[in-house]
Amino acid sequence: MAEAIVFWTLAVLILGLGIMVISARSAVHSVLFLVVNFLLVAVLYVMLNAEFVAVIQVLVYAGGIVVLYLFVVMLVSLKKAPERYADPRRVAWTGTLLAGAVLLEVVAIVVASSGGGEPAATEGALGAADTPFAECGAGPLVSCNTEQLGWVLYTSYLIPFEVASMLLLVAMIGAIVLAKRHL
Amino acid sequence: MTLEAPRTSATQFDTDELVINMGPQHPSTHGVLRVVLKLDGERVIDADCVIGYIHRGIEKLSENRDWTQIILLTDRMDYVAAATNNLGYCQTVEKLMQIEVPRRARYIRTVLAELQRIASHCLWLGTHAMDIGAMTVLLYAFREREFVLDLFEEFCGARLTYNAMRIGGLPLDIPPGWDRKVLSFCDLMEGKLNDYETLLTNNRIWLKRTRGVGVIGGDEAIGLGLCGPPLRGSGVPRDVRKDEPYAAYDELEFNVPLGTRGDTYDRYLIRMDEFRESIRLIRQAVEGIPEGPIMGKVPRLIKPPAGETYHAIESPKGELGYFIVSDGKSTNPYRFRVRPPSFCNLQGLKRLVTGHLVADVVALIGTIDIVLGEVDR
Amino acid sequence: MADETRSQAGKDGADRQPAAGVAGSAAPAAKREAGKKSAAPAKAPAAAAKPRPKPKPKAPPEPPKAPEDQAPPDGMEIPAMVAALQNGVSGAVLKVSFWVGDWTVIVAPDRLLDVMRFLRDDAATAFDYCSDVTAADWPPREKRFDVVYCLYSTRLRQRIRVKVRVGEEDPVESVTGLWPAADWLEREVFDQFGVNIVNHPNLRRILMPEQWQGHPQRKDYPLEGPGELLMENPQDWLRVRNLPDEAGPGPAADGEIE
Amino acid sequence: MMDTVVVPLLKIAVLLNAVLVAVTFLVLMERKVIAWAQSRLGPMRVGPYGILQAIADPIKLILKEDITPARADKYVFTLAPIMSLVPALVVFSVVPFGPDPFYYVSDINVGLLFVISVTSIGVYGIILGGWASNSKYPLLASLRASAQLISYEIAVTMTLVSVILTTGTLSLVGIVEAQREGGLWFAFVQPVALMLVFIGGLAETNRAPFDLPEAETELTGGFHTEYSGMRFSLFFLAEYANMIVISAVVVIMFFGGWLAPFPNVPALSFLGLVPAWIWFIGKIFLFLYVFIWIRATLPRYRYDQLMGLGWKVLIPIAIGNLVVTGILKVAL
Amino acid sequence: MLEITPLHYSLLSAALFMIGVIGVLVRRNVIIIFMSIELILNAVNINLIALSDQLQDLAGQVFVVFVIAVAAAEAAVGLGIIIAFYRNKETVNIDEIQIMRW
Repeated sequence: MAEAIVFWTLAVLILGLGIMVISARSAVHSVLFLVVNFLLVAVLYVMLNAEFVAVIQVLVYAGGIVVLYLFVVMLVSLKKAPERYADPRRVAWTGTLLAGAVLLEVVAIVVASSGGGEPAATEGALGAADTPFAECGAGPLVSCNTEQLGWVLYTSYLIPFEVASMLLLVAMIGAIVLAKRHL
Repeated sequence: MTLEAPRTSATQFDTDELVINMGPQHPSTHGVLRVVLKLDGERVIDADCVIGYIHRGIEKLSENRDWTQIILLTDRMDYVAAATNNLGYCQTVEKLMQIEVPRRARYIRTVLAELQRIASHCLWLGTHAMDIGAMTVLLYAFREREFVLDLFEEFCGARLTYNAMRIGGLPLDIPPGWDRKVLSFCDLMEGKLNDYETLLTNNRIWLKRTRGVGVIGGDEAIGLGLCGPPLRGSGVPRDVRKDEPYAAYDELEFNVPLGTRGDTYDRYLIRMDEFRESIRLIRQAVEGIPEGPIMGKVPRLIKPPAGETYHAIESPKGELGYFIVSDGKSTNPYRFRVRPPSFCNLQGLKRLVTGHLVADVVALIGTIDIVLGEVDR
Repeated sequence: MADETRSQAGKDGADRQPAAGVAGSAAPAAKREAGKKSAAPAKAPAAAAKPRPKPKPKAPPEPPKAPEDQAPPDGMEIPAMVAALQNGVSGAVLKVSFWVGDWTVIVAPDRLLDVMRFLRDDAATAFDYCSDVTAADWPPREKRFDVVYCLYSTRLRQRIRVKVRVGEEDPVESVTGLWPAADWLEREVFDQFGVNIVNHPNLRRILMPEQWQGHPQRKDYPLEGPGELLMENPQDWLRVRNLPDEAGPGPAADGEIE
Repeated sequence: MMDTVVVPLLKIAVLLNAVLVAVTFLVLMERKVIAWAQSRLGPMRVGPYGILQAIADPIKLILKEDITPARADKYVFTLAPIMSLVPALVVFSVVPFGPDPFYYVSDINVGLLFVISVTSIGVYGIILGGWASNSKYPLLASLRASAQLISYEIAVTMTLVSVILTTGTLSLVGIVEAQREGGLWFAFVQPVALMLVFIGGLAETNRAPFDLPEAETELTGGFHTEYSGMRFSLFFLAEYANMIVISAVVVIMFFGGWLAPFPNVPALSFLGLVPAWIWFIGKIFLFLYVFIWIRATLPRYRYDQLMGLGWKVLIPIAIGNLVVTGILKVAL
Repeated sequence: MLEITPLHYSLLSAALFMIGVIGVLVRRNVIIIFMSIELILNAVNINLIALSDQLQDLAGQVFVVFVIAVAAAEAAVGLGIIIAFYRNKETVNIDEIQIMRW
């Protein structure tokens, strides 16, 4: 019951804010809606027992990436007002129709694939059981999501993890090179 | 010397860079100075000073006042160093009239001028440190400045605009016991100077903010017409007290502190040394005040013969010059011109700030030590 | 944008002037407006009502004469710097003067730059420091302005004054190229006197607002008056104030106001 | 129902009030301490020794006219102070004032990450406040502020990771418990980390000598130049609440939170007679005093020097500290 | 309606995805388009987390961590490109960013 209330409230807010993000006239307002959207998504993660990801969502997305967006929006509109869009309706229909088609497709896939399936009760291939933190799930309040995630991240997904770090390094260098005025 | 004035049209800024107005209402422009800064990011590309906000026409006014009344107009120029303004003016008229000032008056004038230098430097130190963010120094420096003002109050009854001198001497003799108070103030001030230096001189942040900021070489400083501590900070041994001695300076011993690098830190160190030299001068002068009259032989009606002269003294800000023309007939000067040191030093601001960051602009406005009352007159 | 704020500053400057001038509080702003439109006869009652401190026609007051620029007393040795100048730039020095210890050379305006360059560069003069540039106004004289340059040598510790006599329209070469210090000082001379300084890199008003009319330090400029009138047209203000004379602007207008 | 809703709500209410009152008195404390440092008396008129100034100030701010500049973005202009204050207050929900669950609102297993992430949201208030004012100085200040906060956040977070390495938990309660079990405050185990976190904390709260976003002598007040009245006071509250947060984090991470000094030295056990929460608050105020003391003493860094310090000094040291901690952890 | 199943999360995710797609297709401000892409990534993340919860498999959360890392990289480089472009062309309109050199 409580979960339903929270979910529906969040769902409505997330979707509403999403619409505001793409429809706001001022880019700064868009960014603001995006931040709130991300924070609410983080709440959704907490509901789904993913505390660590929720905190990372806030820390990296809301506290880092979106600040970057805001920074750029302000830099860009520093000298000139954000440009107006010549005629948004010109392709709006096409875009919306396309997006609707995508939605239909996704919904169809989702409904079709989850139609018969009960929630899989089987342990995942990399479930909590084979970690040394098996005792973690004991307390209701203190879950050991973070430890488990860390364990999985540094064992099974070590190579992707390293690749991701390389990606970040390359992106950092690339961003510096791009943004630097004189090389 | 191949100094050419930089040719830029300061009013026509490109739209590409950010142009900001610093002042006339800004906490660190020391009054109603307006600096139009052209910024590239945070770096200053060009600066243009707009002055005149408190132009009161003191020169014009003085040409319509009689010779004695002008003394109190000079108070209003550099209002944090009124006594040196008085001194410069009175000496110029004395030079024009060839009046011999009694030795006692000259000694007392020296004491007053040096006390004034301490008061003015206190104000400079406080505001300069405040601009860079060290706000405690401001309160400390103002506390000591109050002592100087107390001394002036006891001498002439006023604390800011003293009207402390007369053509030919002094209006009044020093009150009894005043000299001892001055000496004890000197002792106190020496200790307080160490306090200031503890807070600033070796402070890493202070060094970072002042070293290498606003560097200007000796030749360039001369060409730009800088005077006073900004000129000496660049290593130019120019001090009117030494070069063209007036009052009792030729009978007293003192050093002229010189900088080597010509940056903000050197100018700071020089002024700190000048505090000490002033204390030394005051000690000598107070000890040596001779007995005698305090007024020279001045005619009842002051009317200098027709002629003109330029006379400069070393005010706390730099070379304060008076160019006075008398037509020999009227009881007011025909032409009264002040060469204000702040005005000439402020001219160098553009050269100093170009290439530095916005944060350095306030440090540099502080380091040249301007008083807008004198710039605008 | 700079200009806009500048004009704002100008208005402030006008407000600062004591508005209660001669006509007193009785003269409303509307009348001043009328006076500004140079409707001179219409202004007669207002001006007549004003008690005049002194009757004017006390014979034209004798215009002040510039001091004679006393020559050095006989037998006085001409210092090396002046001698060098006389030899170095022959014919440019019109007169050498000595008064209360100061040496002054009066120079032909068209040779000013040569003289200044010599004074700066020659070893015997070496005037590397430009202390001051100023002027004095002697209205009835044909060449009404004395432009005065106070030079100092930081190496030889000597001073000299250079003076040129110019009329209102005569060009005076800027010495900013020799001493950057002269930049603002010359601007002030231009602002306050209206001396026609040429080849200055940035000749604008400096102390007065940009749109100010007239040059306050001239002797025929009124000492006081309503700021807004003074700013726009001081001559009109003079005319209003001296209605009975209607002699037009002139040096007579000054002097007795105090 | 009682335990899950009412009690936490009561705790939150008490905590919020306590923090806000503490902030007003912190302002008074700052004025007094700085006044003493500058040989002045500070506020003396309202109440005995000016103590009631803490109440007079908020009243004044609330009663003042709340001006919105004509060309400002009104919604964002109003939102910005709120976005600045709320994160600062939310952080207190995980701060443990004592060992029992009675002393904290919640103890979540990612407590430290929560603190870091929520404080990182606070930067929005500053950026948006500067942007919405539609004025040059606040805009410059807010650009400075965002760059400064993000840069120092990196250093602080990296440093905190090395502390987490020693504790093995992200829970704030767990971190304090680890210090009790170890018998040694982490200030002695991780002195470098303490310095880094404290310096970074100064920078993140925009306190002197890193108060560039609001450097009044350069930027005429910084991002809140155009603010007045209640909205200004929200920024004000946020700044001081953030000071308390940083002090609390430093105390929890390095000074044993609510623990009495040297908890395992029997000779000092009498110190345990003092209630735990008093130790905690006392330590917080000690650090607040240091914050104020530094403000009264030091000049201000320049912007490029500040960024240089953050990127070229603090972050390398933080990484080095992390590496050394990791090596020691594995080796021992 | 009252029982929240993973299907609900998936539908929410799909709707958010669609909003993001609309943003990408309709808006012309490059920065807004980037933000729409972030919305799309978030939609995917919601799905991943929901399924991770349903399947009791941490792989979903691991993927979200990677997605966030990639999003950070994308934002850094993408915004760097925008800044570089804006500096040269003074525009952030996608319609004007069609030439390959400037």
